[in-house]
Amino acid sequence: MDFVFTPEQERFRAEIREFLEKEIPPEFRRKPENNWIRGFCPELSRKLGQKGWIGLAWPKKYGGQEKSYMDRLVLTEELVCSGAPVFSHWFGDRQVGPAILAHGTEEQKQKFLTGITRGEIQFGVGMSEPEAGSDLASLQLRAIEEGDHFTINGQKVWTSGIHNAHYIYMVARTDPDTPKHRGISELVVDVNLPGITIRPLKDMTGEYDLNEVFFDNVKAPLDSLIGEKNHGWYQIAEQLDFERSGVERLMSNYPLLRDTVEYVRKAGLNKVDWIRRKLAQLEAEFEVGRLLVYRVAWMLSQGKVPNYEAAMAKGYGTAFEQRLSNAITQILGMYGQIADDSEDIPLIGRAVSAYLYCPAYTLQGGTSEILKGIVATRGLGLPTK
Amino acid sequence: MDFVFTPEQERFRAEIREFLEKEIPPEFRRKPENNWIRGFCPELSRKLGQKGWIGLAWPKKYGGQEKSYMDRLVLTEELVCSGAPVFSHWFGDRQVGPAILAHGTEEQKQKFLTGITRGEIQFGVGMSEPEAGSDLASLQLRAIEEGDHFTINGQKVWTSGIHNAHYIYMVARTDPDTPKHRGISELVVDVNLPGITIRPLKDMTGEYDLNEVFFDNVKAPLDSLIGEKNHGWYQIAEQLDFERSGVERLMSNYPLLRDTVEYVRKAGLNKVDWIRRKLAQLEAEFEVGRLLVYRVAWMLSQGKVPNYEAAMAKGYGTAFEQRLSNAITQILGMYGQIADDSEDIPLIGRAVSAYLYCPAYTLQGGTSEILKGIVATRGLGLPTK
Amino acid sequence: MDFNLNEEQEMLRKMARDFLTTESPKSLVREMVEDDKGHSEILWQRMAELGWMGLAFPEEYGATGGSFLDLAVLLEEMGRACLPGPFFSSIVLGGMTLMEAGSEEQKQRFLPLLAEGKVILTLAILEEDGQYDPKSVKLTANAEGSDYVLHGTKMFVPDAAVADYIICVARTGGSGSSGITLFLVDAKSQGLSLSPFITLAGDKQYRITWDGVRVPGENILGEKDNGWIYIEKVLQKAVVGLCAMMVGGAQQTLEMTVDYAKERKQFGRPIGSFQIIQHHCTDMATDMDGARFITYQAAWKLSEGLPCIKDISIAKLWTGEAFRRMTSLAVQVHGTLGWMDDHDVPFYYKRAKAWELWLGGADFHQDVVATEMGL
Amino acid sequence: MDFNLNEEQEMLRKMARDFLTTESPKSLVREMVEDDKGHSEILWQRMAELGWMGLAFPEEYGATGGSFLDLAVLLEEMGRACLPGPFFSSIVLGGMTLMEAGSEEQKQRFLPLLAEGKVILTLAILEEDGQYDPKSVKLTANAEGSDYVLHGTKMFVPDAAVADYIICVARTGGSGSSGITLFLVDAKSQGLSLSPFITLAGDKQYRITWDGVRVPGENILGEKDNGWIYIEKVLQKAVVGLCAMMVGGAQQTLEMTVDYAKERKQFGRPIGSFQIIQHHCTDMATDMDGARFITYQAAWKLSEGLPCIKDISIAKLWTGEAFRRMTSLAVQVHGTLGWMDDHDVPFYYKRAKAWELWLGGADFHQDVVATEMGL
Repeated sequence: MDFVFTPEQERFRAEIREFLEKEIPPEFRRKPENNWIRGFCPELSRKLGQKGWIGLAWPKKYGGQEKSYMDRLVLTEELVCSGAPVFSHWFGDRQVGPAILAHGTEEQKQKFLTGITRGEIQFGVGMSEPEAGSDLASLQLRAIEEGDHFTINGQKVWTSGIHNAHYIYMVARTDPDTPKHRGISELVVDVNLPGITIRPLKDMTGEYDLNEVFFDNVKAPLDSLIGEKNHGWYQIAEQLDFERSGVERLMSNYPLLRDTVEYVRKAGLNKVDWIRRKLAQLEAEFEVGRLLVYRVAWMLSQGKVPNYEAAMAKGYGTAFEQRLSNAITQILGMYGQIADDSEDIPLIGRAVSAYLYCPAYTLQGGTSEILKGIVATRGLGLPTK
Repeated sequence: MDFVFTPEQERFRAEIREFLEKEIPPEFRRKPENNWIRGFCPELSRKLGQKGWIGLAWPKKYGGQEKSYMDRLVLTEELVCSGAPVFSHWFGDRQVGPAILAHGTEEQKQKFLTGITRGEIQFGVGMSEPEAGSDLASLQLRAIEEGDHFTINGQKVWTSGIHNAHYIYMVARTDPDTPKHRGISELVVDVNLPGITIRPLKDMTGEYDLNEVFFDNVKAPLDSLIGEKNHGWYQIAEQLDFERSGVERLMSNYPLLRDTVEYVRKAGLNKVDWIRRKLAQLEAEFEVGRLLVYRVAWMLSQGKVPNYEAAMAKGYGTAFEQRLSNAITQILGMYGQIADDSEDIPLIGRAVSAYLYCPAYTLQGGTSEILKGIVATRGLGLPTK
Repeated sequence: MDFNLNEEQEMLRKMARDFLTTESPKSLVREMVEDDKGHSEILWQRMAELGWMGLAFPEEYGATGGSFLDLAVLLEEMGRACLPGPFFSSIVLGGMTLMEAGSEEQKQRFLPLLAEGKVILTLAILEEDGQYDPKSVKLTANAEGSDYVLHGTKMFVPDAAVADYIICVARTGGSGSSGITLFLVDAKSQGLSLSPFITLAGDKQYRITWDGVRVPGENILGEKDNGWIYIEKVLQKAVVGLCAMMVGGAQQTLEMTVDYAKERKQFGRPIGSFQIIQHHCTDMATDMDGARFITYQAAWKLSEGLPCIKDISIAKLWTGEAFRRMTSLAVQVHGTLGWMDDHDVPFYYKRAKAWELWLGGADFHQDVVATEMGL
Repeated sequence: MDFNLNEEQEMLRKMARDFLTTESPKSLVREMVEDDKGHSEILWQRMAELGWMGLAFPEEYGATGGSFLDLAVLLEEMGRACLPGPFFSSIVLGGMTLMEAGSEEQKQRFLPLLAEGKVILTLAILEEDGQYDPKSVKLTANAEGSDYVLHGTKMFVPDAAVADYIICVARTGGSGSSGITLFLVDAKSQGLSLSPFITLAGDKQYRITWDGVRVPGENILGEKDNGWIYIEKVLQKAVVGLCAMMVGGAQQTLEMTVDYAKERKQFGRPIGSFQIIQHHCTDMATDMDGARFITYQAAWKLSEGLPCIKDISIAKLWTGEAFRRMTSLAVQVHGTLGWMDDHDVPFYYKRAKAWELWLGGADFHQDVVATEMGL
């Protein structure tokens, strides 16, 4: 048993901090929350790529460092907590890369993994469709093999990260005639192909993170396929675990918690009993969540595949983030409903942003309802009927 | 709109209080919580019967007063909150009487309702069976019509109030060959008939409220049947609403809350911020629950049949009672785990008793899970599949 | 005991719902969020014509003479519609203060204009610390001849940019609740400057700097130095009025969510047939009924002049939390669709949080309840 | 980072689980609840033979020299088994105090006996107000010659009726944390009288009246007037030890409940296939994993001598609430069956509540965490 990082890992952490201290552009420092998914800064991604800090655990021949997933945890923790704008490589590093590493051809690995580790390729992720949300397997978008290409028709929705992306990593129905789970494939498609239309969607924070993507007779080469055709449903489970297991599911608002504690202390509110207790309780809940997240990274570092553990960590972490932003608006009182980015406003409106963003956490990457079912059936062995 | 009782109702309340002040035997005053279901005192029931305070809303010809259900609410509120030991007539007054009033023959009404209003007949209630809990309709106990009697074989469990009872009000399968909801009947059976064996069951409070009841070729006369044969499933829904809708679902521990506030004040704990807030929050939750309960009584008084409203009130009230007893043990700290009935112990161990009793609330009379489904489907019209 | 509104109130509710459905659709709400002042004069005048502004003021001031409960019914529908504009500021905060504190002459002069919608009021209570505490009133009003000169800053003043008059809670001496005086100030007075906040829910609130604003002594409302007692009474009504708005918003949130759960299919069946979605909806419905009754109880007691300080704080405590919980579940049941700006759910999600914090959050009202319990 | 126990610890766990399954079945637990003293000497001696009493004391005292983490593994299994008797009182509360405060001579004399199970200790800290606060220590110890005479009352002293010695936290002067001295008192001393409490969980706690109990000065443990610093350290270990017991109890609660949900059928299918039962079980499993890791982290840090005051309070805060929540859900999933006295669930339901309150409830530990956060 051991609950601290190794001295090497602590040195690595210090190195990352020092780097980020210098390299995060000032405009991203003011509001560090959610910058892993909102902060678009390809320059920083390229610099991180030069440091070897993308695809850290991947084989060296694709630009990785063959470091452990615990080292990667240290890295992602620092990136998320510092508010580094790393969105342009996040999906590639977190889930698309691992998916290609697991199921891609050597050629795909050379092309994509190398591009990801250099910080040069950005991916959008196309899962949901209007009629296929929690019930992803009912997806209808078709990619039909015709000669030397797939012809893609249909629509994705809530597509994240697509508007600056080079490729969309997606699931599509490649065999419409077999039962729903069995005709699905993973594809990586160039977003600049003719016939792809992207329509940004404004969410309640006022930002445009998500999109609709329409495919109208898009012709994508056959090597867009990742892994085995019609086997995508079984391939993506692992990719989803990667999507769910990261520190960002718990720590997107960690800077806000840290700075609220600081604000409370400076404003002399630290002796207000209910504020003390609320913050202490949040701290306790955060620490528990941290261990649930660390457990997943530790399993990966041991070569084990997280299963229900990733679902549990995401379910817990995202619920915590909602309690956190709710509690902080309450601590701020009337200032908790003021969004001005002004030094006159405690925490410059960050609590409002957090409160508006947080409903998305328990929806994206698997709703909490779906995740609890995964823990119950995969983790605890409860029957499905 | 009107949220106070009428002057007549307030006079009625005062009259009840004065009566109870005199008539509740001292041994029941010390620990008033749950006396509606634990306090067995046929003398008090008879005295209440003499006052006309059992079957208050029933027709005068059966000993009732034809008062409104709001008057009955005033009465039950005072009985529950004063800790009156009224168990020996509670089931008769609350649910068995209304069931007989709705579906019984004139003869049955004369016999049972008159006996109930006099405080002379006590009922046990036999619903659950070992394999039929939430899924009550799968009950297996059989009452087969044979000539001039039903022959009853089978077992009930968690049977409440049977050990001092004269009759058991129960549901039985009278037609084993039709689908499960359609072969069920309501019966009222003399518990002294040969072949009935009662085995008391000790619960985690150390008391013996519940029982197993075994029926071995019990021959009950045909007039044991209430209402239409094989129609029991449809008859009991209303009876269950009566079972669920009472103030006792919210106020069983009201005396404990009231006395905790008093204790906190006397002990000088009223300036401890978290204790103040916890009690204020409980008070707020109590007041909300009170209105959910009052709404049901008000509907009854308007001749409306509560439906999801009773399920909602019970679900809310019983969850509140659990939060209440939990919170009070926390306020008492180390004394919250001491059960001594001693004046040296704050609240003489009542918080421990409440904490041990409270898990039963969200199980008996319909689990919270079942009740939430009733609100969703009957109340909100959500589909069952 | 009677849980029903009376027939006139039911008619008022129906009329208000019909009117607001057509006249204050979500497209207008959205437009008013984007708008600088958040106020539609056309809508305002139409509401005035319906007699809504004067609904709860006495007939002798050219108004309708309805009860506070009638007003609460109307506010509930306004909350359901997310009505933009200064109704709450002008009629509840401003008008009720005028009613409580104004002299007969002041009432004669202003209430008819208010009831016709020709004058808009607002009320400036809070300062930097954002607390509803008389000790927090630091803005000074110093006598100069028969005038008073006001110096200081007021925060979170709603709809001040469209108000003709601002009732300013100022310190004329002492400390705590004594030494506070209310001034009816012409919003165009020299030395008075507004700076808008960006708010969570898109309503309009302002920081107002008072830099030597001169106010005639005759513009004092109520007894000098004794102004806080009026504010206490106005806050009671305002809190209940806000609860009524929350009840309306909550009802709409519940209905939208249940409707969606019936329609939306996943895994080949309506999501409302899944047990956990049913439980989410039941939890929402329970919060809803609790919020409605606890709010009605407070509104009715206020209307009847019965003591109800504890009831009011319980109403705010419960309704604020309940509405917020409901809107969180509403997004969850709607999925990402409910998180999108062009959906109606966010209107309620945002208002629920703002209104939970307005006029005292849970911490404030828990403390009132505890005190009323004798703790 | 490593979430696993080492091989020896896994062996210890397995051995402990096997032993306790057969030697401390629920029938014995039940018997000990009914028993006056709640102590089985046979079981005690068998555990001593296994070396459990001396597991975490240094080898030079005839013990095994294991780590605190090893002890936590054992305590976890004891919690799972609801082990009756004075192990926690004697070894954790008493033994750890002796280790922290005792002189070399005292340790030489008592630790071997403790490790052999031949002497049973307990620790008397709390008084009337039930608070773990040095200010609450009012029992006086006045010097008379080389002796001290103790007057006062100690509350909630665990297993005092089977203890050979009681370590008494007494006031020898001053106030607050200075002026507190620890005395190792022969439980048969004159003037010392016990009166048992009836406890929620059926464990044995006593009110002890000290009516002029004479204790030789040589029986002082540690520095005179400076005793609270030892108690602080012992409480840290005791809190983590108690958390480990809760983790064991919680694990058994989860397993029982999941097993039952798989077996029990209603509506023609296992209840564990219903979505809400699945969610109940998932909530329990999440509480479980959280409790386990947060407790292990604190135990490991304590074992390694790393600073961990905040970690310890977080562990107690979380684990106390988590175990209690889990036992409530366990009853709910089991239905009325789980409320019955002859079922195993009530053992855990009762212990969860008691242990949540022991050694500081949420209020106490929230305050520690806040202070450690710099609040």
